[in-house]
Amino acid sequence: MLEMRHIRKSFYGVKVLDDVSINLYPGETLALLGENGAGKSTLIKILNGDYSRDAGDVILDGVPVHFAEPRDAEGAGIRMIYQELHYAPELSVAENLLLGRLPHRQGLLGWMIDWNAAREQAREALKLLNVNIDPMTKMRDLSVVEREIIEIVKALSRKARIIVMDEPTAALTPPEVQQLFGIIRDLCKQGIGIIYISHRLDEVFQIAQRVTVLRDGKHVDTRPIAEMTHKALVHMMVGRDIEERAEVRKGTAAIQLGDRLLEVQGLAKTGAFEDISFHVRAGEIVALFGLLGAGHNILTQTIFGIEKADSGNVHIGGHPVQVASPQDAKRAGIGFVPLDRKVNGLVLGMSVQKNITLSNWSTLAPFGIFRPKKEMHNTRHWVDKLGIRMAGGIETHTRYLSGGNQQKVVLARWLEANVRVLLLNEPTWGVDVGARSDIYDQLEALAAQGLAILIVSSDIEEVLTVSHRILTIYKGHLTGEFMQSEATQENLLHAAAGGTL
Amino acid sequence: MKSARNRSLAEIASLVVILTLIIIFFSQASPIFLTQRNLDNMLLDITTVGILAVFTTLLMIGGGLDLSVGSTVALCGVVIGALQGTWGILPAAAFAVAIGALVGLANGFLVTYVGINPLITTLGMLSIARGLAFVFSDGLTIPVFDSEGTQFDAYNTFTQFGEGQVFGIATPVFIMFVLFILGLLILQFTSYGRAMYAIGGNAQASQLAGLSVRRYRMIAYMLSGLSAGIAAVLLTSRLYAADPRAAPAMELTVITAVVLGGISLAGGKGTLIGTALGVLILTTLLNGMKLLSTSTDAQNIAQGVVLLLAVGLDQLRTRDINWTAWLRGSRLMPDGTKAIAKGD
Amino acid sequence: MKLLRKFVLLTVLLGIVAMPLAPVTYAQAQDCPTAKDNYVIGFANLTEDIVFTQLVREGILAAAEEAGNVEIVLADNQLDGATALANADNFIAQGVDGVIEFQTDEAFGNVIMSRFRREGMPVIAIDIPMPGATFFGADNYLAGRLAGEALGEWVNANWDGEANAMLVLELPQSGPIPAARMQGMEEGFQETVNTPVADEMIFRLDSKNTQEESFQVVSDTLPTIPDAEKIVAITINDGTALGVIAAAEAAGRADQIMVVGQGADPSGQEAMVAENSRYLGATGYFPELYGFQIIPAMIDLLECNAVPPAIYVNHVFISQDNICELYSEEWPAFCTPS
Amino acid sequence: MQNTATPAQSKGVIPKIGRWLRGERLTTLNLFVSFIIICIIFASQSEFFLTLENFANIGRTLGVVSIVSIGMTLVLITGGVDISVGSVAALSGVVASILWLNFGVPLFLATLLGLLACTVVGFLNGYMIAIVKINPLITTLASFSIVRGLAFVLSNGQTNQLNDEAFKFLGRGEIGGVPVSLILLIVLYIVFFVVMHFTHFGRNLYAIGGSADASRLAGIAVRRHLLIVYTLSAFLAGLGGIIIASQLASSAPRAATGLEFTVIAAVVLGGTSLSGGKGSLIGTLVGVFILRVLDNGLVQTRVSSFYQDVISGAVLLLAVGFDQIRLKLTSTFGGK
Repeated sequence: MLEMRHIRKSFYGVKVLDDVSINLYPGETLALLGENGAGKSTLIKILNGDYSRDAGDVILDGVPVHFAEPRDAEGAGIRMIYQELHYAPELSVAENLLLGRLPHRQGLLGWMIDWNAAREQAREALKLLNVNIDPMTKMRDLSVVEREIIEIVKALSRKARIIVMDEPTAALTPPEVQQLFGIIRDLCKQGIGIIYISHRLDEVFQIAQRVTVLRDGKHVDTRPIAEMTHKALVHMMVGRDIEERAEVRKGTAAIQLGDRLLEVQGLAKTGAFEDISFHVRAGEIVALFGLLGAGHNILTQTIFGIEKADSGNVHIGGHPVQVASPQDAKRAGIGFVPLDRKVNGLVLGMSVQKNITLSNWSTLAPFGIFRPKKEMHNTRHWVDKLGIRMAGGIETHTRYLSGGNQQKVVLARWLEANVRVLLLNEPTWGVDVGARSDIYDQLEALAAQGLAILIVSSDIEEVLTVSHRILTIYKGHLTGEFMQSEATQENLLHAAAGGTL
Repeated sequence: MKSARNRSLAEIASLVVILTLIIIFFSQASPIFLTQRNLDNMLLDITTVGILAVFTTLLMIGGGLDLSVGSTVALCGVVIGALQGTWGILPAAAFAVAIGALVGLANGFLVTYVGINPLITTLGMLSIARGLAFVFSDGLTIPVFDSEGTQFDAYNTFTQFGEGQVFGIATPVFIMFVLFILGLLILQFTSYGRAMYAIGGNAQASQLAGLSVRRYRMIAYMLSGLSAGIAAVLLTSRLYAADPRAAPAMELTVITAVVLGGISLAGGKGTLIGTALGVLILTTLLNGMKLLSTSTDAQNIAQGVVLLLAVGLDQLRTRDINWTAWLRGSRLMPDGTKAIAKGD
Repeated sequence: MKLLRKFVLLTVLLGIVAMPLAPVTYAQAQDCPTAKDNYVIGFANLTEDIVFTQLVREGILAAAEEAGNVEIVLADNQLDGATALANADNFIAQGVDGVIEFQTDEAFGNVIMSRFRREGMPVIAIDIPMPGATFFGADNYLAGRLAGEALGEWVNANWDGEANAMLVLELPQSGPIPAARMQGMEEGFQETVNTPVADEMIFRLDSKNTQEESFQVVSDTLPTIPDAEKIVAITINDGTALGVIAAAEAAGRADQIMVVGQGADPSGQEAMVAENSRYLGATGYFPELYGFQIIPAMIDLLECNAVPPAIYVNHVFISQDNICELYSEEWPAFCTPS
Repeated sequence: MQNTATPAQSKGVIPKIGRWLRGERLTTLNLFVSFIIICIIFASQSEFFLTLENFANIGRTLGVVSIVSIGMTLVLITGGVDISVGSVAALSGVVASILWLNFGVPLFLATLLGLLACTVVGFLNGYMIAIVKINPLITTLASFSIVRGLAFVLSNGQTNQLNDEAFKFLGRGEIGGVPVSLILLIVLYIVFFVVMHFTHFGRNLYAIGGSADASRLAGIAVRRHLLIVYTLSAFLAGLGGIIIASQLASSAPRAATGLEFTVIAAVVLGGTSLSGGKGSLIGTLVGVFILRVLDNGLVQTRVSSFYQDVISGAVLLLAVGFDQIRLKLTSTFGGK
């Protein structure tokens, strides 16, 4: 049905795609895999006309086509679900869903928009995924996750021949993922072809029939998924073997736990969470697991001083602290790795070095004047220690780093700032397999050095892999506490769904 | 990948080329253009714009904008004129600088703490400051001189700001250079300068990295106002008079020069070297046109055209355009560029 | 032909008032250090934004061309002291022989003149006196008075010597020249009219030098004087006057207003000669003729001939009564008896 | 999906207050209240403020700013800005008068050509912004000085009379006692209100301002929309210029100086955000009313024009500042 042949593309003289070919059959789900920077996103952007190609052909139903703009691809029945969110915040959910194709009225007023029909169509579309959101709500008033869901609904609600999904499950919880997979299977039965991009290999095995792997802009191979194993797939993507973490983990010796570095007592915020009490010891990695909107994200934001709590208090190292702003938090020794590193974590137009030292000016710039040698020395230290890889040295702008390396830069910043407590929100979203493993290693090493680490995650595999202790949260209440040894997918999900599953 | 630095070098190089072309053109067109005297005049002539541009650069790198600088210069000048009799000229001048800083602080407070858009805030302040300048002066130009003959030394000192020389350089020019170098040092070597780049680049991330974004921004606005105060002292001392009409539409000249020098309105990028080149391009252009007796209208037109050309060419240069395809008439145009509506 | 007519006008209208002065005898031309065959003279105009100063510039250029040996270097002071100073420095850098300076405020005179004095350059100052410069131009106060008095007389003759309200369309942002003209107009009117307008019925409005602003503020003021049926307006220039009349017409009260102004530009003249005109007239400055006085005076200064320290322009109040004597060619329809 | 409660469904009094405080209706309501307060203050200071004659006067003098504000509202909604409107307004009158007086083009046609000239300027603005992708502030700042310069060059700095009864009718005439310019502005507001709320073009503008990327990916021709918006803005500015010329029966290159600032102030006062994606024409109209009434009242209460600048600036900052503080408070009262 669709063929992309010998596609080449370079930006500013850098080859991003070098002779890549894929094909897709009707009713098939093709997984497109590769580490970040392998060229997946560029390839699909060429497919939908967002980027132009330097060479190669796109052939749809045997006819060479040329999409100059996303609109042209739309016309040919190609739908995209993007990794980054694209929406107009001041418009309603309905309008965002029907963007560019709001229904017309009948007859003489044909040039006008039929708002009633629009609301109905939006409601229909939302029903596809059983989403309980009022279509007239403004996009601005939804949570990040809800917006992600709207993005998926948007693509699914239109008649399509090919749907490209770029990490559609990044924000979804397992039940939602299953629901999405059900829809994908339905779509395939209707003869629609799906290109599925994900970092979560287990999903790929569940849903895809064939898999195409890219590495460094080159086509590695395309195989039926049945012929593949988890390990072989990772090998194809990374070009080397990576050990299974969980196995490694089970083998490590018991960890040394220190004092309670972070202690939260009776923290409450109206509409977000109630009566939260827990603690994290030095050397301990605690995961806070919950379904979307359970209140765990806003909880860490509150501890870090971005949001204000209504009551309760926070102790750091045994002393009560008043944290009214991130500055206070930094002073108290709390570091925070935010959900969206591009928006909240990094200054993309600044170098790796400057990003790493951003939170530690008090030592690096006494009296406001930088000590360049010390700054460079410290930067090098963290770059080496965390294995931050970039072309062009520490002066490279963080914009050009892969997701995993970007995340490491944010991590390095807080280590440079010498914090004792580290809060991480979804630390491996959009981070590829290799870098993910690196980050887990680092977190473990840091904990071993005596840091208290709190991870907020909706990724159950991650939670099971990396943490020593797991707390579950449901609708703003803590519902369970598990040591790693006693935690299973089932009991975690049960607790995170309010214990009624 | 490594092109970020190269690109800013290329930007500066292209500014140097434009400046050189302008200089070559006018030196051919007017024999006076390259004379020592004219160059001295030109330097003296750009002091107000130059001083304001230094701190506007800092502010705009931090993602701010100040349209009220011209009005603030007028207000501060009038304060000197109005208070010279009762306070003595030097305290009045010092107070005027403080008033400038206060206006800047008010801007900063409204932008950072109240959260009004900078364009609107400083637009409102433009109107308020200019209005106050007229109110305090009654609309009259106030001569600055020792009317009672009792403060000879003080007035002598005051006039040195505008007319004196330091190391053989006219004082205003010297002060401009000092402030420029100060600005360079701040941007290059201090945490304050680093904060401006970080905040302009991504205010949210800077806030979450534990920077007190509001305080840094507020200081930037205050410095902008302060520089208007300094410019007002120099101007008043040079003219022996305080005029509520002073520095007309100066904000537009300053912003034009700064943007010409590669500062983005979105913040986070640009250098003072670029700004210096922008100021020089603008003033040599206007000075040259003046020497050729060109009408003010033509000067205005030229100013607009140069701005569009410089920014437009820069935009075209940094885009990766498939020129061959473009020449073939294909609709393939840019790529790699996002955010269509909001410029850079 | 036109030039000739201008010369006739010149002799009629411009009286040279030589101030009594200790007789100064200069050496002959060959001893005069500034005398040359050809001169370069700098002219810094007040602003290029208004018709009045544009006409001054045109006149000076025309006069220079006529003199034959004078080249003019132009600059625009843009109503700004700092710009005037920069222009002065520029003239010196350009090595001009003499300067005609039309700048915005006496307060800047000292510092600007100090530059020229250092270079020993002769300077003629237009409208704003500067220390050590030959003064040329309007007696702005008197010019204002002419219009004010004419309006007063008209009110005496047509409205029984009484007006209910006076609109004063001033230009407070633009410094002392307009201020002197306004003061002259106001005092001229109040001292001529039989019953002066009471203070609280004098409305001072800021015309901001644009027609639409004057339209706007007069539109806003008229509702506050609903009972006034005899309204006089004194305005800073023709454009402002036209704005006042437009506002009165738009409010349907054109017949209740009478306006005088300053300038008598072509646009103002056109309004004067209109049928049922509410524009009584304006003081003419004949700015287009300034040059024909200034350039010869400048040449005299450069050749070390005696020049009086002040040359005043005689003003004429131009109205329907005398416009045909001065500008019959421009308004043939009005001036040719049918 | 067992989805979380959306704000629209959350219960309790405090969130309700929060929602209400956050609502857009309140912005317009606030404006209305401030408008009424300003009116009351002036009415108590000047007995002539609430007269029929003054209402007629306000109706007559509202036209220019309100019409140009329509275009500016559209531009701001797309996330741009247009500084050149004042210069463009001057250009239309100048071009029309020159064509009529110097080239003998019939005045009606000359007016249309004047509007055409403005439209071309707007198209060029749009081209620079949408295609070359220069920042809108920079682009229109440049055309602000270029176009003003052109107006002076073309007119040679002269004010030209446009004495033609039919032409004057537009700015001064009345139909059934209602000023023509008022009728024109009401019609334009109704048309553009419908455009902004019931047509795809209008909704697309909100979408583009909200997220240009989302719009582009949804197949909206973003560049074409921007091109049209800037062209429209210049066209409406030109129309404003024609109304000025018609009211004054003359054209001047200096006309509409500073109009851009008044217009932006009015639009922002009306609740349109400078960051795009948000705003309404009703708000704009109220904003225009507030500024006009403020000017009118200050003149009538005979406040010195020096203070008028100070007061207008302060009112702008107060109104916008109050709105910001209100939005901030909402986060304390159970906002998101």
